[in-house]
This record gives sequence, structure tokens and C-alpha cells, in this order.
Amino acid sequence: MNFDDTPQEAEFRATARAWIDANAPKQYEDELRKSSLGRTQLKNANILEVAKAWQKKKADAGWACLHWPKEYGGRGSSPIERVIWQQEEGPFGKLSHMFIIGHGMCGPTMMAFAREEHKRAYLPPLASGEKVWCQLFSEPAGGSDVAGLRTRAEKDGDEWVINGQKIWTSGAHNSDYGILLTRTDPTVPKHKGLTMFFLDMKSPGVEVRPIKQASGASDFNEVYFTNVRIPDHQRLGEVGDGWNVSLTTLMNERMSIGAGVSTGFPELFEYCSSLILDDGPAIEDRAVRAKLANWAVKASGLRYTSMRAISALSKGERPGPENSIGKLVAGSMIQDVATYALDLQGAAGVVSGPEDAEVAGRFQAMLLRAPGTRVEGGTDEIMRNIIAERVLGLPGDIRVDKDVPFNKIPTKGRG
Amino acid sequence: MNFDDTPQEAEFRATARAWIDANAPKQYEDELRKSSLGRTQLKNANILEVAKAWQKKKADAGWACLHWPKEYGGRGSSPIERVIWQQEEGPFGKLSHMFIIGHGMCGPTMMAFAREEHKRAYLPPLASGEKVWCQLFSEPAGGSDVAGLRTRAEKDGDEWVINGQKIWTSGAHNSDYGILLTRTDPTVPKHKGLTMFFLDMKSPGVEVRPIKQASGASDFNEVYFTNVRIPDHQRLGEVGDGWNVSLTTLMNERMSIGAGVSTGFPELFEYCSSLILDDGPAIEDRAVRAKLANWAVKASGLRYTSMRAISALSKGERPGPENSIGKLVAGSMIQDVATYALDLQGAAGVVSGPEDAEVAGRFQAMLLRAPGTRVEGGTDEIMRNIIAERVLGLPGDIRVDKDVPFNKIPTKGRG
Amino acid sequence: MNFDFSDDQKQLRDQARKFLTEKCSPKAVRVVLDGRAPYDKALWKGLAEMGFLGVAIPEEFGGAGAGHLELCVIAEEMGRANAPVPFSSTVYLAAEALLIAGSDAQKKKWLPAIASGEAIGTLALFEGKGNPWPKNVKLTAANGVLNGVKKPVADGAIADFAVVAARTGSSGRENDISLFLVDLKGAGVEVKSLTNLDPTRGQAEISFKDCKAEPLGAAGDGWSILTQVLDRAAVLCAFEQVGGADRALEMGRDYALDRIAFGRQIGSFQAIKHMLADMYVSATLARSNSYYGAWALSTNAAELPEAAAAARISATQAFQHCAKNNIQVHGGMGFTWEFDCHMYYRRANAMALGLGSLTYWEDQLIDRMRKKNAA
Amino acid sequence: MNFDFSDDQKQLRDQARKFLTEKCSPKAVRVVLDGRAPYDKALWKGLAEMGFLGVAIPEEFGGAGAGHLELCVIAEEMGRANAPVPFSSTVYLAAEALLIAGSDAQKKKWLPAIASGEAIGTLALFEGKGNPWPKNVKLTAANGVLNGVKKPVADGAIADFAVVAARTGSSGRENDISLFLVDLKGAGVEVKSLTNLDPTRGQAEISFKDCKAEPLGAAGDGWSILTQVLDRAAVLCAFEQVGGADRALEMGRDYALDRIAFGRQIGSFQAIKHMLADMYVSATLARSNSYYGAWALSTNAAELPEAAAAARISATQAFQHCAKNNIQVHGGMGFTWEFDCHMYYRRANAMALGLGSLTYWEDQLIDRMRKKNAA
Repeated sequence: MNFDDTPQEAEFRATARAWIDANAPKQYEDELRKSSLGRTQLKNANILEVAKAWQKKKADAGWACLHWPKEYGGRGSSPIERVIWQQEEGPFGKLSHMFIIGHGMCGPTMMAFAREEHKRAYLPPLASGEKVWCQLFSEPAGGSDVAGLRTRAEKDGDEWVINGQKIWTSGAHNSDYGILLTRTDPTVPKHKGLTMFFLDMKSPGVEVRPIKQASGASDFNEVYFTNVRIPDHQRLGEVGDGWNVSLTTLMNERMSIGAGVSTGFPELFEYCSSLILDDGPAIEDRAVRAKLANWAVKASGLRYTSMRAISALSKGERPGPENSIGKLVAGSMIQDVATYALDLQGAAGVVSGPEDAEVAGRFQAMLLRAPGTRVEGGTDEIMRNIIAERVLGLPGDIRVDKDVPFNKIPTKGRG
Repeated sequence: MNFDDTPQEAEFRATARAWIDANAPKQYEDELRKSSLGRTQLKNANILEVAKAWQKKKADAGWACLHWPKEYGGRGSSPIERVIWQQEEGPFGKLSHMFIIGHGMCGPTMMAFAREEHKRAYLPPLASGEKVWCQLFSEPAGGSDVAGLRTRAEKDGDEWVINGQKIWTSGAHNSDYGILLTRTDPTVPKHKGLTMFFLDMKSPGVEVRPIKQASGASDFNEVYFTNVRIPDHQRLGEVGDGWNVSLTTLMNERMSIGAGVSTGFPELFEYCSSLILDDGPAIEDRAVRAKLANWAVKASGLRYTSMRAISALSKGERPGPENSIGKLVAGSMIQDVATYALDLQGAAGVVSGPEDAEVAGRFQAMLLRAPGTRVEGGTDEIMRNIIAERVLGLPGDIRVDKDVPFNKIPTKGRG
Repeated sequence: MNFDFSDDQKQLRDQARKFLTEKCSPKAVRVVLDGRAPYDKALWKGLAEMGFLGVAIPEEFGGAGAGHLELCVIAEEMGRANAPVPFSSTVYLAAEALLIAGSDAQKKKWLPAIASGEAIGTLALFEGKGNPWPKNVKLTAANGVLNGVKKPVADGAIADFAVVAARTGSSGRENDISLFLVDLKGAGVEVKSLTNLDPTRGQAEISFKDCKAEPLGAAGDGWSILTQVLDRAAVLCAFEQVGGADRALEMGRDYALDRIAFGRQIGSFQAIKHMLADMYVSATLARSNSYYGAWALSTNAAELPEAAAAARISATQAFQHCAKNNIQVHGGMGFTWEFDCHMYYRRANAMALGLGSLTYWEDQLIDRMRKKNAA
Repeated sequence: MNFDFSDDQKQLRDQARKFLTEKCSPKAVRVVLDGRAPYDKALWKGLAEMGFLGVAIPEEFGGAGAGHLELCVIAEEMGRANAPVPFSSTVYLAAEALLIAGSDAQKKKWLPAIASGEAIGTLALFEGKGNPWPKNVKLTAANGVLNGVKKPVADGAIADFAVVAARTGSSGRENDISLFLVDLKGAGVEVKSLTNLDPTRGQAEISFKDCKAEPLGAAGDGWSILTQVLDRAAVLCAFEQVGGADRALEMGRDYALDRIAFGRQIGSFQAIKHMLADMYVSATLARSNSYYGAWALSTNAAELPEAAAAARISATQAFQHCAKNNIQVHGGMGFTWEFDCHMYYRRANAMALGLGSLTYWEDQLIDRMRKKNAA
């Protein structure tokens, strides 16, 4: 048992570190390091531009999408090399935020299902960040029930005509392309009538509207489709096989979400280490210590769970859905941590002006962002289902809509 | 808003108090007052005998089963008078423990469904404690799914022949009579093939075996039936209507369980008030105080919820399933409280010899009894279902066995 | 025993609910939430006309001369409606301080103005981080003028007057603190609005520079008056919180009934059902603790300090719990600005801090329980 | 990076599991549970024969000369099996104390006897209520004899020798404490068995009256040695707890799959599914924290104190959580003596106290994190 690199890994790490040292945008390092949930921004620069520039630089030097084949813009690296890269990239990795969907979900789906000519055309600019991709699965009517989507695709000659609405599309407003899951046959049970496509987000009839979140920010969009036409050669997988195609995407989503999920604990521990309460230093208050200790072991438990997953990767094993625990634990925890951090300030905790941004503001941002974390990429409840079913082998929920034609499933609970 | 009696209530209270003052077995008052979950016993007397004597004395003076009609051994009191009596009876009420099932569940069921001659014959000695009753519903195969019971009743002339096994029968070893739920038709869906009886527990073929609990004590029994014969006139309700009859019983169970459920908080607060920890009095330790405060408001919340229910009674309203929250909250709470009380003692918390009985032993008894509280009379999960469905109006669970003949329902999950 | 509100009080509640349903829809709340108004003036005026602002103010001072129980039922409705008006600062804090300690002249000046909706009042207690302890009061009063800075002051930017806690001694004891009444429109007062978690209730920083002020209550009595004011406000706020918790629970329940996923009402999934059942449990415990607080408040019972702390803790927990999980029941939609869930989430978390932190009240409760046991 | 046990270590785990499945069935555990034997002698002998007792003892002292990682995997299996033998007191506490501070002669005398199963050892630290703090050590050592009472002493009634913490000074500092080795079969020792929460692991009160004892380690070094011993034992116990938690989870899972209610496997109800998922989560967090503790222990890293405290807390919580909810998944049957659930519930709650309370370790963790940050 050790945390050491193999000689090969050490060599890779040294090469990566040297390149990063020489090339990373160091002027933003501090700011990126300090950013926490709900607040990754740069004071004096447009983070999108900085992110695109860094991605292009990486791609030019062969450091983008490391685990992708070289012919598609990657480096052909092993999974563990990818992890080592992420460790070395450190805070600069936060700049990759806008590419996570494209690299983590759209790319692998294209690789598995697109025609060879499309892969060669679309994947390298996706890897280099010159083109940004989004994923268009969720719909207002769907939610956790992704396969309950209603966006229609109807065949018209060599093209498909799309009508409907998607929601929770991360980064759609910055995206050039998207992968799109549609319903092509509403008369068969819901999982059987779906078909996947990729499309140009600049196509006529595509309208992107930002969603204002509960936190006030807008990380997501609604996307409306009105008679949008997609050529049939942009279909991914067979007609009616969209659900299987989407599973590839979603499995990749869970793998990319697992790592480095924010718990709020380091911020709270740091805060408590210097905070003076009414009757002395917070860190000497036994009630505070009890809270901190309980969160500390959750945070370290997640950290070393992720180390174990990396070790499995290093041995060529594939980490399982065990990874789902990261988001499940961290989502509620950051909400509790933020609530407690405000409580420690007393009435002043409510204030969040710029002058308080480093302290109260930071935890308020967490508090307001946390409800989203407990929902996005699978709610807490879906995560527990995944753990129970895929790890522990417990039965699935009773599926009343399993053999029902999609258009016969009720859509409203009351009246 | 007030806690005051109406003049009528005050008069009733005064009468009750005077009688109790003059008649209660005062020599056990202290001991009864101190007893807590899992440990109601008397050092120098047989609690069963003391309890029976007290009940008889009450019955002779017209203070037994106050809300029952006089002709059946009661007093014809209003529900609020019953509550006032319980308040005045105080610690002596703990002596009624062995009669709770009979008075709370069997009596009301007999009253609703037995023939008049049976009511006049059986109810007065039940009220006076001369005869003890038990309730025979639960079975090993049933659990929360009470209607999944398998004990068969087959008609043979004017009698029914019973074969099967019941479990979790409180006090069966001390009981003279019992009410028994059986399956008379296994070819119809499970709720439809049930029939209720009452029987003499001394009938040939009835065998009672105590169950040793996880705590080491034996509060419950298994009861085996081998060709036990019950005359048809002891049937309660129609053949096949047993489920409806049992609902009367169970509704009464919940009403009687609601009140005065043990949380462990008074014991913990008292303990912490005098306990000295390694760095000072427990009650001045901020971590201890935070824990205490959180439990304090649960305990007071339950107390005043029950006051609200009593006020509703006082106005002639019927308290609803809202009462279910008492057991739900208290069950987990007493488990947590007991765990914490042991933790406060450090390694010594593990010891539970007689010399430690007042302190560690008391909380250990709670810890070992608590898992039972979270299950008996409806598990935590069933309680949440009741609240969700009956109070909040949410849908029931999907019932896969609803329209399935009972004998076609699977009995084993795997292999 | 009648541990419940009377039929008249319940009628008043129905009346308040009806009024607020009409006049304080979520759409109306959003006008303030989105910063288009500092508070809902029309609603404030309407509340005055209904007699709700002065319900617990004696008739001789322009109020309805009802009592605190009546105020509790109105508070609950204000919480349900998430009303964007300075009700708690004006009615629970400023008016109660005047009722407890005001001179006849002071009462005559301000109480009728409160009841009629003409004057908004507040309590200026906090000075940055920390809880209600005498030592945290640093603003000084000497020779009839105040110097110092209060922050945060609830509704400070729209208030006409404030009850200000000031230091008048340095013995290190409670009687170093005295209260003052300050006309915030007068000289020596500078008010700055602060960004805060719950935009439907403004927070401000108020600087006093040689600001003229008149004493409220006897010199040195400040802390003892404040303690009474905070206890009363704890009970009244608890009713707002209970109202908010109930509304959040109701929203979650309704959504769970209406929303279909996997071909079923999502309320048929135990994960959702049991989450809602747990919300009901905490809302019920909070309600019962608050009723006890109301009884103690209305009878001025010796149990008030303990009952107020218990109500405060229980209601704070319940509102936070229900508001948080209402969002979870709604899933992604609950996390949109468009849905109303976050208004309750913001209010719940802001109210949890307004009278001092949960930790502070936990500590208070144990102290008070010990005192009672010792007595 | 290879943050995992090696293939050899995993083989050892499989071997230990196979052995314990055969030799330490629940039925065998019940012999001790029901008081029919003070511990499982045959199992103890078998463990010695398998080389498990001396796995971390150097070959020169009769052990296998493997390391602490090997001991961790065996500990996990001991926890899974709920083994009713004095493994933790003998191997984690007594043997580790000897390894850290024993003279060559002391090691030669006791370690081979431990490895061969001939000697049972324990640590006599506690004196009634309270946690591991120097001031709680009141038993005195002077002129080579001990006077005082230790309670509870794990496995004290069956132990052949004990490492005893004694007071040799009165400066109020840590170096007032020294350790001694005592042959419990000798004069001046009186042992009394105590009733306790987990009958599968005995507890005793041991009175020392002018009892001869030899020093273990230098005079005044006692507390520093004890701290190391407790840290090591915290990691090793954490593995037992993780093993117990996993087994409890597995029992719950199996029951949820086998048991039918309402015509369905009860594991298809989300209330049960999600309860089990949450048990899996805490067991996984505990395992990962324990692995980190194992790494720190095996490399004698500076991170050991912090890692040990984290492993201790996390594993204690996980075992208590899984043992408790395993009963709940089983419903009524889980509350019978006949089902094995309560054995794990008892063990979980007893282990939570054995090295000092959870509260104590929480406090330790924060102290240690602060020290690391300060460094």
C-alpha cells in the first residue's frame, strides 16, 4: 500500500508537471485555487476566453483529452495518466469546467456511435476547445425519468424534423454542437421509441434561453426546437436505439462527476481556525469541534475513496458506480456546512455584500448553489437507487410504465 | 389558550385524585416513577400481582376502563376524563402495562363485533383485570404486511379448526383469552380471505413459547395452534371480513400507543446535570449542550403535540393519525440518547453490572430495547407511510399483490 | 384544558389568510425579491387597514387591543405568505420594546403610527458578527448622543425610527447597556442598504454620528428589556417560521401529487413520501413548541424564557428542513428562480439568523432549563 | 499509486475469512454470548496455528514477521466474524505496547507466548468513567509495587498479563505516568468479571494491592507510549469495525432480497433500499479512512495520529449505523435473540467505547489537524 508512482507514472508526471510549469496561466492560479462551489469567476478577465486559450495550448502540445486516441485529438494515454494529469493541472483544471460535458459525455458518445468521417471532423476541435458541445437530454416533463422525454423527431426524406424543448442544458449558449435525444415513436414503450442525433447548435429553429437559478446565477439553459432539421447521417446509433446510446453518455457522466466533488469542509475548517466567537476561538469550542470532526471524516473518507478508485484505474480496473457516493455525500454536506458557517456568524451571517464576499459571501454562495448539486446529474434519490441496485444488487423500483405505449402514460397526477 | 380544566373537568379530577390518594399502592410509587424503557420491574414484589390487585381495586370502585359503558365494566366517561384519569394516576399507570392490549385493542374489537351475551360475559372481567387478553395477528411471514398471515381456520360443523403460528404476542403467557385473525380462504386476494375470532387461550392445541429478545428479556411470545377448535359463535364479524374487523383493533392500537412514549430525554438531562466530564461539568460542555438542546425540543414538541391532541379530545374531536409521530420520533431518539449517554462515560459505559444499574445500566437497557420500539406496533417505515398517506394524502405504495389470489403470491425472494 | 387557539382566533387566521392570498401572491412578493421595490407598500397599508399591525397594541394607543395570541395567528400567515413587509421588525421588535419600556409620551407618539402603518420601526442591536451579548454592544451613548455603527439592522433602510442598544457603562455587567429611541430621518444618521440572503427583507448598516437620541426605559435597564423583547420576538418569529414550514411542506406535497415520473405520481415513491412525512413531523413538533411559547407569551408566564427558546430552535429547524427538502421534492424545477421554492429557502435561512444564531438559542435553552430546575 | 492491499495481503484475507467461516460460525460465537465459555479457546488455538496472532510480531520473537497491513486484513475478518476471542487486547494493545517499549527480555518472554496462543495479554488503563487522559490514572506505582483499581479491563478475567498505566509522579504533566508489566496470575492481583454490553468480549475489574510489577519502557514515558499504542489500536480496531459494518450490511442486504412482504422483496421498497444504500455509504467512507490509517500505520508516517483518529471516528460511526439499521431491515425478527443481528449491535456499541469515547476521538482529531496545520 503506497501513494507512490510507478517509475513509468513518475516519468509521465514529471513531463506533465514541467510542461504545466512552463505554460499554465499562472496569473490566475491564486484566484482559481480559492474559488469554491457556485463562484468560479475571474476578477479581471473573461474566464471563457482564458479557458479556451488554455485548452488550445494544451491541445497543440498534445495535452488535451489525454485518454482519447491521437487521431481524434487526444494522446492515447492510460486512465491513470489522465488522473496524474488532473492532479498536476490542479487549480488550472477548474478552467476545464466548460468542456466537461463535451469531453466527458459528447466525445465518448461520438466515438462509440458516429461515422468515421464525422469523428475525424468533429472530435479534434472538440478536444482543443475550439468547438464547444452540449448534451440535450433532460426535459421539463422528464426530470429523473430521462426516458420520459417528449421532444419529437419525424423523418422527412433524408432529414429529421425536431420539435420540442430541452432543459438543464449546461453551456448551451456557448455551444457549437450538441447531442440530442429524441422520441421517434411514441406508440411503443418509452425506452424503445428514442433516437439520438448530433446537431449544429446554430441550425435554424434552435433557440437557447438561459434559466435563472434559485441562486440567481444562470449556469443552465432551456433549448427550444422549432422545425429544426438534422440530416440522417448525424444520427448516432439505430432508430429506436437511442436509450442504449444514451447509457454510454450517462455512464461517462458519472465517471467524470465522481472526482473532486466539493464538500465545503476545507473552507469551513480554515474559517473556524481563525474565527473568534463570543466566548473564544471557534476551534476551541467543543460544539464546533464535534461538528468539524464529523465533517472531517466524511471529507477524508471521500478523498481516500477516490484514491482507491484511482488505484483501481492504475491497475487497469474500471471503477464502478461506487463513485456515486461522492456526489451523494457532498451535496447534503455542503448544504449543512454552509448553513453552519452562517450560523457561526450570528445575525451578520445574512449579509452578503461585496465587502463580505470572502467569508459570508462564500458560504452563502454554497448555500444557494447546494440544492442544485443535490439534483444535477442524478438526484440524491437516484444516487441511492444506483448504489442499492448496481452495487448491492437490490431490485429495481416497480415499473408501472414498463410495457405501456409512451403516449398512454399519464402526464398529470391530479385532476 | 390555557391548560386549565373546565369546572366539570376540575371536579372530575378532584374526585379521581382523592380516590387515588386514598387507594393507590404508594409503597411502589418511587420505584415506578424511576422505571424507564425496558426495565419496569419491582424489587420486592411480583409486578403482575401488584398490577392485578390495583386493577381490581379500580374496577370495584368504578375506575377501570373509564370510557367503556358501565354495563361492560366501565364508567361511561368521556375521552377527556380518561386522559385526566391517566394524568392523575401518574406512575401507577405503569402498572396497567399488562392490560394495554386487552383494554386498548381486544375490548373495543369485542365491543364492536361480539354478540351481546359475549360482551356481557367477557368484558367486565377484562376491565377488572381478572382476565387478561392478548391479540394474535402477527406472524413470522407477515411482519409489516399483517394481511399476509397464513394461520388457517377451516370450518368443521359448528366449529373452526385452527392451525398455524403467531408471533410477537405480548403477554400471551399470562393471557386467558385472545383475539385471533386467521385465513379462511387462500384462493382470494389476501385482504379478502381473513376471518376474526376470539378464543380461550387454555384451549387444547394452543402452545405459548416466550421469544428471547435481542435485549435478553422476553416481553413477547410465539403461539402455536395445532387443531385448536373454536365454536362459530366466537367469530367476530362475517367470514371473510376479518381485515375490516382488524382495522378497528389497529386503529385503537395507534390511539393507545401515542401517549406518553419514552424519549430518554428526562433521564439524560438529569444524568448530564450531575455528571462531571474530564474537563468539567457535562452541562457546561458546549457539545453536550448542543445535543441536549436538540433533544429537548423534540421531547417538548412531542409533549405539546400530545397536549394538543388532548385538547381536541376535550372538544369532542377525534385525534387523527398525527399521533403516529410520537413513536416515530421517540424510537430513534431514545436509541440516539442511550448511545450518547454511554459515550459520555467513556470506556466505562460498556459495563452494566448491578452496581451500575442506576446509571449505565439504565441507558444500556434503553439501547438494547430501542430497536424493538422502532419496530413494534408498526415500523418507522410504516409510520412514515401512515403519515404520508393518511395525513398528507399521498398515494399508497404500488401493490403488486392486490388482485392476486393469496396462494399465488411468492413467498421467497431468491432461489 | 384548551391548548389551542379559540374559534375567534381561528377566524382571525382565516381572515388573514384570505387577505394575504389576495394581496400577497408570490407574484407580489417577487416585486420586492427582484429589487423593484424595497417593500410592499400597498400590502403594508392594507395590513394597517385590516388592523393587523396594531392587533396587540392597546386601544388607547390606536391598536385593536387584542392580544399576543391574535398576533401569533397573524404571524403564522405572514410566514406562509412570505410577506415582503417590515412586519417583524416593526411589530415584534420595535412595538414590543415600546410596550415594555416606553414612556406614555413615547407610546403615544409611535404606537398609533405603527398601528396605522405610518411608521416603520426596527431594533438596532447587532454590530457585525456575534450574538446578543452585552459585550457585543460597542456603540456608545453619552450626553444624549449616540456614536457607533449597527449592522445588520433588519429593514433599517425603510425604518422611520429605531430602538438602539447602546453602551452607557463599562462595568462589564448587563447594566452597562441602555436603550434609546432614534428618529432615523433626523441628523447624525447614515443608512446604507446591504446585500443579503433574503432580498424580500432588507438589511442595512446604520451609522450614528453624534446622533440625538432619547432614552427608552431607565438607564441600565437596556439588557433586561432587550431580553424580554427577544423572547417575545422568538415566539412570534417561530409562528412565521411555522407558517413558512407548513407552506413549504404543502408545496412539496402538491408537487408530489401532480408530478408524474416513471409513469407514477412521484409522491408514490417512498423516498419522496417519507421525505414529506419527515417534513410533517418537524413542522408538527415546531408548531406544538410554538403553541407552548404562545401560551407563555400570552399569559406572561414564568416559563416564557424556556418556552421561547424551545419554540425558536424547533421552528428554525423545521423551516430550514422543510424549505430545503421542498426544493429536493421539486427536483430541478425547484432550483429555478421561476419556481417559488427558493423564496422560502432564503427566508428560512435568513430567519434562522435574525435574532441570533441557532447555536446561541441552544445555549440559552439549556441555561434556562437549568435555572428552572434549580428553582 | 497503489492505495490498496497487495495481492498477497488479499490472499491472506481470503484465507482468514475461510478459516473464520469454518471455525467461528455464529453458533460458535453464541457459546460465549450465552456465557457457556469465557472465550473460544479452540478458535484462539487455531488462530495461533494459522500464524494470525503473531502476524505482525518479528520472527525473532516467534511471529510471522509480516507487518501491520497483514494484521489489518486479519482484523477486518475478526470483525466480520464477531470473533469471541481476546484478539484486540492481546494483539493490538499488549503486543504493540511490548513492541514499542519492551526490553529485549520482556519481548522474549511475552511475544512468542502471544504468537503461540499461550499468553493472553491486555491493557489496564481505565479507572471508571472518563477518557484516556493522564489525570484519570490514579493507580500508583512506588517501590516496584502497584496499588489501585482498573476498570473496565477488556478480557481482564482471562488475561495472563497486563500492561498497566500507573502514576509515578504528581507534577500534573504527562510524564507522571509510567507503564508496568504485571503477571496477573501472581500475588496482589484480584480479578472480578463485570457484566457488560457485549458478552462475547469480557470486561473485568482488576484490583492491585502491593502487586509486584516491572517497568515497561522508561519511567515517565508511559503516556507517550500509550498514545502510540492507542493510535495503532485505533487503526486496527477500525478494521474490525469495518468488517463488522460490512457483515451487518450484507446481512441486511440478504434479508432484503429474501424476505417478501406485500408480495414483493422488501428490498424493492425505497425505504429499505435507501437505508441499505446509506449503510453502504458509511461503510465505504469508513473503509477508505481505515485504509489511510493502515498506510500511516504501516509506514509509521507522521500522519498516523490524524489518520488514526479519523479511522476511529468513521469506523465507529459506520459500525453503529450499519448494526442498528441491519436490525431495522430485519424488522421484528432482527430484535430476537435467535437472529444474529444483535450480536453486531452489541459489538458495535461496545467497540465504540473501548479505546475512549467517540467524543474523545473527535476532540483528538481536531487537535491533531490543528497541529498539522500549524506545522
